[in-house]
Amino acid sequence: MGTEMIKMTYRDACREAIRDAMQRDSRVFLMGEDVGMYGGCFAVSRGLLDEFGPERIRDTPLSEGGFVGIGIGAAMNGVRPIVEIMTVNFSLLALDQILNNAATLLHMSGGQFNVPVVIRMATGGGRQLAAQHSHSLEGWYAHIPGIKIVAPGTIEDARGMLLTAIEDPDPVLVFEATALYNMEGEIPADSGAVPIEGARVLREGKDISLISYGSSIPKTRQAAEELAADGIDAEVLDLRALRPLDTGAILDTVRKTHRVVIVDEGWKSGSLSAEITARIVEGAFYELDAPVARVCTAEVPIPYARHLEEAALPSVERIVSTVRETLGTNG
Amino acid sequence: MGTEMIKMTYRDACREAIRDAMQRDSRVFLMGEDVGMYGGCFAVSRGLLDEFGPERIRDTPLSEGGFVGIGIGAAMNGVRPIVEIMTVNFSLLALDQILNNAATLLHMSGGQFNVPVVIRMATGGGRQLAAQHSHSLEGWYAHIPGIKIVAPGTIEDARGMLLTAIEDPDPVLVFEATALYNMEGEIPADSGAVPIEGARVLREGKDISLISYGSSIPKTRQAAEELAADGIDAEVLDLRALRPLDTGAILDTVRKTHRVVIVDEGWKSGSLSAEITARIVEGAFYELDAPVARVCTAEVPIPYARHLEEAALPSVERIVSTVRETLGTNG
Amino acid sequence: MTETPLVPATGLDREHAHHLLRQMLLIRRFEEKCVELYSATKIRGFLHLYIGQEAVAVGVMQSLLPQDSVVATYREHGHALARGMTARSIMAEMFGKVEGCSRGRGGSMHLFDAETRFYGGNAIVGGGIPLAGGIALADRMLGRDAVAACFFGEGAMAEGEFHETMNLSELWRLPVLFCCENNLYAMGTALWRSESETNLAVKTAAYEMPSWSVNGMDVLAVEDAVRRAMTLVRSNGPCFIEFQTYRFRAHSMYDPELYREKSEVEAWKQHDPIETFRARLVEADLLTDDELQAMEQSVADEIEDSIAYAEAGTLEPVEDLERFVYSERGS
Amino acid sequence: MTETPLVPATGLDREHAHHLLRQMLLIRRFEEKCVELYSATKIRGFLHLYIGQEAVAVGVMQSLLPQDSVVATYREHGHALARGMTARSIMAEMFGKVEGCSRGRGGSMHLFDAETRFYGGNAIVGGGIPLAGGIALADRMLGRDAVAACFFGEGAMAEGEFHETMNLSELWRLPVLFCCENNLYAMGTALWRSESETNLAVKTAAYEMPSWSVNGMDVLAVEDAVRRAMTLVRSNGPCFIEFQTYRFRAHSMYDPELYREKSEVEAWKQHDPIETFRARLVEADLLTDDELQAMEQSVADEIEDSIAYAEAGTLEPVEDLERFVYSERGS
Ligand SMILES: Cc1ncc(C[n+]2csc(CCOP(=O)(O)OP(=O)(O)O)c2C)c(N)n1
Ligand SMILES: Cc1ncc(C[n+]2csc(CCOP(=O)(O)OP(=O)(O)O)c2C)c(N)n1
Ligand SMILES: [Mg+2]
Ligand SMILES: [Mg+2]
Repeated sequence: MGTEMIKMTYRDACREAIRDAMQRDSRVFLMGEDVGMYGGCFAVSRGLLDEFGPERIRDTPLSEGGFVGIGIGAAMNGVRPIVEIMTVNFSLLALDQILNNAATLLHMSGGQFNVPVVIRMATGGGRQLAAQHSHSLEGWYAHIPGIKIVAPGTIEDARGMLLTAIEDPDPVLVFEATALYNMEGEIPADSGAVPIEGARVLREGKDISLISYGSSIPKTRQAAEELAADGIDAEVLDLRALRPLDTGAILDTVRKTHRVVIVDEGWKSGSLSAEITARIVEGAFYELDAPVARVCTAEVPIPYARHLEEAALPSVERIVSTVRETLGTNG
Repeated sequence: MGTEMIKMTYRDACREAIRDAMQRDSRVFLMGEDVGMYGGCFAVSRGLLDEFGPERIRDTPLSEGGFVGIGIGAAMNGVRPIVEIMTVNFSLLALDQILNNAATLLHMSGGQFNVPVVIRMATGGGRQLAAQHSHSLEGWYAHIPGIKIVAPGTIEDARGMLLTAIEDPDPVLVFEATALYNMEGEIPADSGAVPIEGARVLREGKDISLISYGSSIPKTRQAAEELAADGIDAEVLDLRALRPLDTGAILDTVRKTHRVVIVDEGWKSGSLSAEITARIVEGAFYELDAPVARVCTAEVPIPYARHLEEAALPSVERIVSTVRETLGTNG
Repeated sequence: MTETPLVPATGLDREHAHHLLRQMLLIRRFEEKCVELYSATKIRGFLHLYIGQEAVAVGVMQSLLPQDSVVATYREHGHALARGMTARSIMAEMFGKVEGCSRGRGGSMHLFDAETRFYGGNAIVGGGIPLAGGIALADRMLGRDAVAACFFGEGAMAEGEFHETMNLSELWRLPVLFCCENNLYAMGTALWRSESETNLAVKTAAYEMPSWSVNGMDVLAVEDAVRRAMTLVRSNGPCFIEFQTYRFRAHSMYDPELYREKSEVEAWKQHDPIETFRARLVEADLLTDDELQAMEQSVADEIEDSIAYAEAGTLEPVEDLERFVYSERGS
Repeated sequence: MTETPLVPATGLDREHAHHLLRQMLLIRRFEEKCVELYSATKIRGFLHLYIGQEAVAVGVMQSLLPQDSVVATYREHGHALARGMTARSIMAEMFGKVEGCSRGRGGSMHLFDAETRFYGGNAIVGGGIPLAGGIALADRMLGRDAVAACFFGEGAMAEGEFHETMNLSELWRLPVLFCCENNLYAMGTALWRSESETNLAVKTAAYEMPSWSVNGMDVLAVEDAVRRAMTLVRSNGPCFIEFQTYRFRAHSMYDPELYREKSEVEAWKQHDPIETFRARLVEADLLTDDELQAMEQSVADEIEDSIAYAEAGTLEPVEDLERFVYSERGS
């Protein structure tokens, strides 16, 4: 009972979540560029137009600022928009609406107007799409109070977090990892909504903590397996939500292993990994047996050439070697 | 010789720098909303239209994305634009141009097209301008590779850094602190260009390091004075440039005092203070006698009411009490 | 300005005529008081006066029903009062008191009121325009018979978000009345210095949106034009009206008005919407001196009452600073 | 499509006619090869084909002088070739080799070439448009007799940055030729589904910008219209031309083309710009079979040579990844 497993991709999981949410609640609709006729630039919404019709699967013109703002306004007035921005790079065109409106309206209005909008976008590199399609800015967005940030790194979360996000009374930005859309796996057939706050330990371990999220989760897991083969028992913590950040879970794993490597596809300086480090210092400084180490993206616009892109992004090898260095350090 | 002092405000210093740069190099021009006829929304450019005429003091329509993009294009083709965005809040409308173009073009074009543009904007709170005019995002901008970020916290830097910025071959964002425009002080009459990289020790001390920049500099200095009266000898490090960040100077002061409080007007999570903490952990972990502490802005849209705004922003009292706590901790 | 003959007051319902006049007077006197209170530092931050433009807000609001919504700018005291928000709640807001319409968090630029469906008070020029589109989209999707009235200045029409929303609103036939208050200046920038085409209705007609220009100094002309437009908006889709008007005062309290001639201001004052309307009413035997005096008195009383209310108001407890960054559970 | 009669080839200079035909053929055959190379995984990332639109780039470039500049989109192989960039440098770029025009960092979407003043290759829809305005502004300020040709799709006309730049360019009379390639689709979104006004020249005329529509399938019509427009641009200010054209292939290699009928594509293929031009030349005795065959052969040779060059190219050393994030000193 409840243990039947089904196979699906991360992409399918995103689609199922949208479908589910739309079936459950007639106020939910999807809007964005090419979500309808084209089927979504990463094929996430393929088929939904036929199922729900053009009122609820709304193709928009190329107007990121405009349609995100419309989504915000609509959310303030009784419906539940899921706004798709094709990739995080284009979301910069909508940042005014996201920060100056979505994130501030509830507080600035003294609690009168909440904004239950969900904004989905693809993020990250790994597909040789070069400097205007490959950046990973979700950790950067997590700086903004008033919005919530989720970054599913597993198929279950890709399906379950959107369902919860759409029921949340506040703006939630969902970052889907471009590099994971084709990832396939099995999840319980009846898996549904999961919390959009709180980290999860994906692998228990005692020697070191690997803290990660989103696109880096599969790499981090693989690194843990390789380390295990070598007798190093790494704990893998999937942050899942980047805002609010689960400080408790972060400190718990630090207290357990006393050594930390953070894996974060953001550019290193000012990435989420910095905030995680700061929280560890503030909350568990005396538990650390070695400096916190960070595996991030090189601070460059992501290049097209495969070997350069690979060199820029976090890799299993870089995680493994950073773990070894951190373990080599004496506390 | 060279020691004659003159009195001026931070605002005057910004104006003098623009004037100087324009007199030295006929390719330099200023453009932005109301920089001309109106005299600048914070009166920085008052008088310059009369002096340089409308070709070089260019009023623009309300089109932040458009005129920032035009500034970038112009910079790529032989002139030296200083683009003014009234406040950092409105710069979100131009983030696409700043990140996707200004920051990437040189790298993405394989070194062919550099972008010598300067983008100035006012930042920070303290004047009861509420949630759409008071945020402090310069530390957040410092995440982006390909641009340089400076945040003058002194009158000398307000004057000198712009001069260097306009000669830099790459995009430089200059954040002027709204709260400091009226600050008056004396600077050497012949003070001129100063480097736009590198931190500076504003006050030597041995007990603790206060690391800060921009609008928080006067508060931090005052806190240091108050602490001194109490026998606590604080070193004050003014970062000046937020990208590149002067890691060497940060580690030097840590190695000297072994205790650190960072004062940063950004929202705490994901602020520059987090990156500074991470660099200290990476570079001088074993030098720390206490956890790094941070005095930042509360994670709220800045409210209008004065008492709430004051409670949200870093204050001298908060700096002083955080120092005391940090000193109370045993290493 | 164009010398449009005023709409005759003959045949006007006496009560309605008094209502219009009183509303305009209330706005005028309220703001005159605000200036005094600003000098007395009771009101702080930016304060933008509507004086001269009263006929627009008052004329437009006559056609709005309770289920309709309003989106306005930072120059919105007039819209808030004309929509039926109390002088008390607005004054208390500007005093930064928790009894204010936004708990004192918004100040003059961010008046909000869920009850009258007043969605702010947006201080990003153009930032409210997509919100109005979204509010209207929700109404349409939910089958409500409601429209959104969206106010903005002519300066906003240079912003990209304006254009994106024009296109989307017309494409989707959203029930929005776009109300452009063309007061000829955006801060210090005259219309002809910021728009290549100064006939504003031509711009919106290029989206196939029904578009008009109306004398915004004549409350009867405004009322009549809006009544007719609203029929179209409710049944058909968006309309755009340019109200030709003028602000008699400086842009904000910081503006030295270097950009226009005193004589120009004086000439426009000849068309004062209140004075000309009063004269027409007297001429048409719809207003006696006594009635006017009684009206002035009742307005003065209402304002005094609002000040007393604001003075007696309380400050939001600092502990509540972080309330409403996110919705409270169970709300 | 509109059945515009083709401009007769009679009287055309034989050499010029061959030049036009050869350029179009080069683009066509080059891209046909790209498809093969994509399948062979020699080319990766996004690949957008220009096939069907060749007459536009070729026709426009005839009026450009060496000092003029070009700004294009991610669909820019045709523009790059027609502007005189070598097939070698473009092919090597797509192979990710350091010999590529952007050192292999840009790929198909980011071709750059300082020598021919080719400013990219911009993959943010609309993102290049302000850059073109800025390039033209610099030319004007420096007193150069130069124009910027700016290419974009009809989809870009919904973006705010487009509108902001139209207004600024006309207001400042910047020497830009705005070239809209209306291929009727933005990815899968048909023009009529994304613009309330589908007559594109009406939109730009609303900025008072001289605006035309031209048959973009007829290289002679394009050439003629542009020649005339350029006179105006060089002497007077910006012009806008809509080129009515069609892409014969999918939007990118990932596009399943769910949004249009095969029959529509077939109908447009009857207007193939190369085939119809060839036929006209034959008819006007300006082209023999032998000449055509020789031309095909020389084109094939050039492409083979470019592939050999790209194959023989080298990868940029990984150590150079961080070069050109900022300018190199002394450069
Ligand atoms: C995006 C943005 N840019 C600049 C400003 C600064 N600013 C505030 S009001 C204003 C002028 C707006 O003019 P208009 O739209 O005509 O409205 P008016 O003030 O005349 O009512 C400017 C430039 C702002 N608030 N938002
Ligand atoms: C700002 C932005 N939004 C979305 C995209 C994704 N995208 C790439 S091409 C395209 C369609 C553009 O259509 P059009 O301007 O007509 O040019 P065409 O592809 O037809 O040449 C879209 C939506 C993007 N690259 N940039
Ligand atoms: Mg105005
Ligand atoms: Mg197109």
